[in-house]
Amino acid sequence: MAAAKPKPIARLFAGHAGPVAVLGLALVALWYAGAVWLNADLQIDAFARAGTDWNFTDLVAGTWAQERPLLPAPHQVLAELWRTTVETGIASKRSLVFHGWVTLSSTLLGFAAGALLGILLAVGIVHVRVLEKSLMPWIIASQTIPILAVAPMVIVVLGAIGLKGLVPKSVISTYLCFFPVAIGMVKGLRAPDLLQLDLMRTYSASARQTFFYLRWPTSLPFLFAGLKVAISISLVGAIIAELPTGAQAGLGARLLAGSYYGQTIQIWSALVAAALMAALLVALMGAIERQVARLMGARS
Amino acid sequence: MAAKVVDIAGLSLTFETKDGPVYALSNVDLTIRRGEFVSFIGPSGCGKTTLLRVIADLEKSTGGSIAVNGLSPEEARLQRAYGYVFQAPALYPWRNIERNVTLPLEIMGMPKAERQARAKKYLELVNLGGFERKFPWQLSGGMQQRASIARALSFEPDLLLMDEPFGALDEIVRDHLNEQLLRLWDKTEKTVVFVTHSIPEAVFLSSKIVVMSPRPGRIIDVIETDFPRGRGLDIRETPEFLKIAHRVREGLRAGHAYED
Amino acid sequence: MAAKVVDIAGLSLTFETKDGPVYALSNVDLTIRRGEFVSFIGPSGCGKTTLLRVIADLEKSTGGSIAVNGLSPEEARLQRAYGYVFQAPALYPWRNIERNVTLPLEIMGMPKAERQARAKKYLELVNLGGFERKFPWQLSGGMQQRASIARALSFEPDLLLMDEPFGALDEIVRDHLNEQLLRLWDKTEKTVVFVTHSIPEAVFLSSKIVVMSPRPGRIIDVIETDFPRGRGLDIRETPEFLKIAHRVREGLRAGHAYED
Amino acid sequence: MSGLRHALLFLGIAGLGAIAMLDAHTGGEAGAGYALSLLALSLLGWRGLALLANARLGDARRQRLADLAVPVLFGLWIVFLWQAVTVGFGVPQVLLPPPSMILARILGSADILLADFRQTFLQAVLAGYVLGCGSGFIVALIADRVPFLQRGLLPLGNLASALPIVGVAPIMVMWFGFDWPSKAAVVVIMTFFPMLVNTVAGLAAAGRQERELLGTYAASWGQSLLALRLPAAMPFIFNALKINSTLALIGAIVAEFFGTPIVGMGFRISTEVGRMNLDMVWAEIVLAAVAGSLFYGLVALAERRVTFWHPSLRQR
Amino acid sequence: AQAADKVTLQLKWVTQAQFAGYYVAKEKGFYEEAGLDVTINPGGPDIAPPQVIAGGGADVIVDWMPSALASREKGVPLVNIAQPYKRSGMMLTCRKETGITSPADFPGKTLGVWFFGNEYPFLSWMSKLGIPTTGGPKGVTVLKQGFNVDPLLQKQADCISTMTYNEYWQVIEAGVKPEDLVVFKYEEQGVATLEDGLYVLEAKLADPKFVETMAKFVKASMKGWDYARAHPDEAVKIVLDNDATGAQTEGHQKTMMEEVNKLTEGSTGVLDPADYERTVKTIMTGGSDPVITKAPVGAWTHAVTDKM
Ligand SMILES: Nc1ncnc2c1ncn2[C@@H]1O[C@H](COP(=O)(O)OP(=O)(O)OP(=O)(O)O)[C@@H](O)[C@H]1O
Ligand SMILES: Nc1ncnc2c1ncn2[C@@H]1O[C@H](COP(=O)(O)OP(=O)(O)OP(=O)(O)O)[C@@H](O)[C@H]1O
Ligand SMILES: Cc1ncc(C[n+]2csc(CCO)c2C)c(N)n1
Ligand SMILES: [Mg+2]
Ligand SMILES: [Mg+2]
Repeated sequence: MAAAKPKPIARLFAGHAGPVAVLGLALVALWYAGAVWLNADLQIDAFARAGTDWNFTDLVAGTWAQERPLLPAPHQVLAELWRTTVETGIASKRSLVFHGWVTLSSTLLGFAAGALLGILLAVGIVHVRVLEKSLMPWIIASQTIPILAVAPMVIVVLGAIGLKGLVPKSVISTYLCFFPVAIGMVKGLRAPDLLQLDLMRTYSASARQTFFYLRWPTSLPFLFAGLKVAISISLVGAIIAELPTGAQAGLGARLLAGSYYGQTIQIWSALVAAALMAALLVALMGAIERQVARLMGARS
Repeated sequence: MAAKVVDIAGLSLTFETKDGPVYALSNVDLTIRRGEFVSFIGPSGCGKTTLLRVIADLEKSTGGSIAVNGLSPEEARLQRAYGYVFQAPALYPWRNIERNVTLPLEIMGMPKAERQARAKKYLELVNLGGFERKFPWQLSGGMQQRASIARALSFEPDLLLMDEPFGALDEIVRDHLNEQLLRLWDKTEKTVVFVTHSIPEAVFLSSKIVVMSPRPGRIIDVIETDFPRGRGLDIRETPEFLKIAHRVREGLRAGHAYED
Repeated sequence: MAAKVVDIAGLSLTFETKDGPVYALSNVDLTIRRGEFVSFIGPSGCGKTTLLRVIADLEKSTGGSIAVNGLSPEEARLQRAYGYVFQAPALYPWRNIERNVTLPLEIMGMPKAERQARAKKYLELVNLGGFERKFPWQLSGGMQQRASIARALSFEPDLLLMDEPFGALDEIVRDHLNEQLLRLWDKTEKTVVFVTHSIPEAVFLSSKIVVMSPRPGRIIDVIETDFPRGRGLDIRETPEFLKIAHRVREGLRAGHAYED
Repeated sequence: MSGLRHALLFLGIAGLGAIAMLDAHTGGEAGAGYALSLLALSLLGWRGLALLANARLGDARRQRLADLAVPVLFGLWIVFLWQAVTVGFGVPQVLLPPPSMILARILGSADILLADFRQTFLQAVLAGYVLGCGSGFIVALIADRVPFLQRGLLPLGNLASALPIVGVAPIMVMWFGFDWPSKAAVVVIMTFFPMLVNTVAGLAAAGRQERELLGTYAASWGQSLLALRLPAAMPFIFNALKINSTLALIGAIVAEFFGTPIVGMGFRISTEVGRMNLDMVWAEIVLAAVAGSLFYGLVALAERRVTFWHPSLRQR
Repeated sequence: AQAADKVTLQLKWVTQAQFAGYYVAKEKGFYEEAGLDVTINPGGPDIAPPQVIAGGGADVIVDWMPSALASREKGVPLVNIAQPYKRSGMMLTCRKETGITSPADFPGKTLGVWFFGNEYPFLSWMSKLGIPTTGGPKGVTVLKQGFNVDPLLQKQADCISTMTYNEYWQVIEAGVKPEDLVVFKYEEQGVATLEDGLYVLEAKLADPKFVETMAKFVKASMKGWDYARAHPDEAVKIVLDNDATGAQTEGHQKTMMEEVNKLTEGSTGVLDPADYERTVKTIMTGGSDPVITKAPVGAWTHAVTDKM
């Protein structure tokens, strides 16, 4: 490709920073507009109740400054985030960092267990016929069980055998996130070329060797696609699991409490925090994926 | 007489496809003894690869019998009786060339230092010294093919099954490798089964040439040659050589459908 | 004089790899005129494929200049100036053979009936009539290669770039396809650029033979031949033919590293 | 075929044992002997299943039957264990009702189940699934088409990946009302990301030479998409479709916890848990599992048709 | 000293002033004084306390009586051992502009109701009024109300369920004036049912040791409630300290404390059998689909409160 030095601005846009910034700004603009749109009715009501005269500027300003807006404006969320992260000690129960960490720890534990379980199941399914035939349909069925319905029972049962705190929540995450990994890995472990499998046969390689030398490397693109989905689902699972454990701490508890008391700004700041966390986790998986690909001699 | 390495009788293989069966092999009889160098030659699609794959237990015959080293092909495969060179290079893209060549050695549990020595030896044999650290996509087509040959040679099997190993190589390299292969065969009493499209190559290398014909795939001629074991490339000008080459060509032509 | 189809001057291409640069092409000068049949021949890894890929705009040169039909390679490619046969078949596994062959025609927007007629014509030319409904993995290596040739011929480009198209074919089919290709070239005033490893094939087909040498890849000899356009396979016995073949062989040998 | 005979023998014994155990009502006071015999029967059954799964029957129709029998028998076995354990050890039915009770409830409340199914599955799940998968797919295509967006959109797409249901569902109820559209919106958010990620990975999966081939035809972006990159991406896309088929169901049901009209599978589940009608809860769960499995099966069937060429479907 | 007896209490909902008495008793050391080591588990939207106690996750739970009696009929033998809440705080809150002035105006309207076992009082009321809950012009359209008051603010419902001590004030805090609202208290409609009571499993009451422990527990808890009534500000602070989500606001909890204190006022913890009978009567008039089908036996006991 042409090696001419791009201009600084062009260079900015050739990387990730520029496009993300532009689209991010567009998103924020859209969000502000949405806030006006959604909050206008209530604002007009409020003006009417207060009996004040208002013009469009007042309306806009009003919709961006409500205490319980339908959709809080970005700066309100940002202020709340700032207040609950930077201005609050991280050990405090009012700190979003504290709650974020509670959620993150069960996300990561659940994800690690889920990824492992998913991989193990896929390995079993690919290698053992009876597992494939008997287990697969039930794994699928298991995923259609509405988690929030059984979660309380799971928590009660696990609590009765002495498991409390982090583990039950992670179990829920694990349950949700092993599935994309398993599905992707089953496909991936079966993705090697027939010729490449034949080569292994000619060496009379054991199933274990075929697995490590061939199936595993071939499955990596599928694995990483699965892991990216899994880690975000794991986060969702961790948040869901915070409800039946008494919603004591974590982003889920924040969301619930915010929702219960109609504090939309709090909901949105927890939402934004969760989304940022997810994006970071997914980006991290992406970075690991690229690194692995580089080590495996992928063509850039 | 030397032991039978491959013993095939009445072998047939039919592929079932959506639009009817394909008769890839039909009633094939063939015996290959220890120390022989056997070439399969025949028109494209006549079943050479299929026959080689049946010997290697990569394909199951649908009729007749086959024994490899007196065992079923599967047992022979499990004993790692042979090395196989595929028609396509089949290198693993995530391994560099050296590690592609040492793959079978790793699987067979050879220590690392020895593996690397082997890789070096055979990569040099196929003129790929210096390319150890490259990945397959950084190699030309012919270089990839040579890497896959080095991979099959590296674990020094007694029986070599090679499917058009030199198809993608130029004449000079090909001659060079022909000589190397012959020397190897000579020195080590290996048995080689070799698929080729080149009549001179078949005649030069083989102690037995099997001419095949398509639809259904079958053997139409088996030619035994008796050139001295230590032969050089120069025998290619002898009348004996040309006579055999002519017979092969006639067989091939007979196997072809077209009249022009 | 006929128009220049390919005009290359001082061309070089270096691949940057982790362990240092690979000089795949170095200071290559070459002119190919309309109606010429040019063969590239040279040792494995000398840059034949790379040169062909540069012409086809699949690789960007790192130095020198190149024009195709007076345009940049990219513009020429966008005008669908050429048909390309890869060294490997590159068939799409989800399309059957007929639909693989009609792929370029679909993309160029040819009506269906016409496409199928074309596919039929060229599949028959490469002796694959009757295999239209098969999928690539149901074909032998040589058959796949022929399907990919039919695919490149099907849209009848003025410039044909072919990378060892006949490598996986037996002598008889090869001779047959050589003749067909020559006839096509003859009738239609096509320009053909052709990579081969076979010296007789190069001499028989070409109006110009380009002999290359590796490390760095460069041109060491360009041989013009003047056999009559309507030549038959029998010219291969003429002294003229043997003389040129000899010159090519000498060039090749010079390009090789080994002394044995 | 002695494998098959042995399999049937093992399964037969296990089956008879199971029936005998169901007959022996222990009334919640079962002891170690009961547990041991359950274990022994399970091992027997597993062995029989393993033999059956590996049995190679010459006849294609009988083979298909055997293939089908394995998961069904396995399932029956689970149900048996469930029944034996809940009845035998007297598990309180508010924790886990026995299958017999659930079955009775399914038969007794078919009309309610049907209404809930319509509300949740036929409306929220299907609409949300189509829109969510569709939008994930389209965004992936847009990102692929416009490199600028690719670099900007994907990181922002990641943001949407874990918008937690718990937070989103109430907001969707706020925006789209109580009825199914708000549930569909939740499903859209949940299914969007798996499709985005997999489509992006899939579009990158086409081989280099295959791409170059289209380059030589100067194929447009759309043409190479249709001719090469989408077919090559299909195994990935189907992965997403499969994952989403179960995610969508979970999403719709969970979303109903946060405000609905008084119909729907999620509504029923949350309400009946509060009323201690666990048999009804499990009846809904069974309904969800059956519907979800069928949905998944349909997607898997389509996958077989579309990606018949993929090595994973040609192996063995 | 003897090791403290462990007691686990499962609340019906998240940590808030609704449960101030228990938190106060814990923080002020009333439980400790009584030789108890009490763990308080907050509830949440999908925690059913009867299920928790049946699964062995708690020794004693806070529940509403209709839900507890329904669970009893479903095989969880719950017994009321004490009743800290004397009065019901449930009401239906409507926007005035909908034109609703009395229950006679309900037909054709959309009403938000809490489910998850909290719907029984509402269903009894409607059946008493003879209004079907299946929608249509003659009936009311019922929505399963979420956790908050949005449906009313956004006019998705004409009326919603509120508690005197909580949701009603959320509506007010959202800027709606009291005069824009019409409220129907269940107490005033004659369909009041007993709310937050303490329940245990029947079988455990056979153990005198357990009864004794519970007696100590109820006594200490009632001391906590008395303290909360006497020092509402301090009680609110204790509740806020115990709220692990950090989401509660002081203002709202203060209001809640005041309102809750009105409901617990005058209760010694001893269940008034007359209140019990009234509750049973209310929920048994459930028309075609009554909450419980037969009058429960042994669903309450004074055994514990007698020992205090
Ligand atoms: N998996 C398959 N399914 C169906 N038919 C097949 C399959 N593999 C090979 N065939 C058919 O079997 C015949 C023999 O194929 P084979 O690969 O053995 O030919 P070959 O002699 O090696 O040809 P070539 O020289 O072109 O490699 C061909 O007609 C081919 O189409
Ligand atoms: N992508 C790449 N990266 C690095 N090196 C490359 C790459 N492609 C080719 N090369 C190197 O460039 C040189 C020329 O390769 P090329 O494929 O053009 O050879 P060739 O003449 O076609 O050989 P063959 O006859 O074996 O096909 C080789 O040394 C090869 O290793
Ligand atoms: C899912 C669910 N929804 C509503 C309630 C109703 N509820 C019962 S007690 C209480 C606290 C009073 O403010 C509330 C809101 C519930 N328990 N669970
Ligand atoms: Mg072949
Ligand atoms: Mg090449």
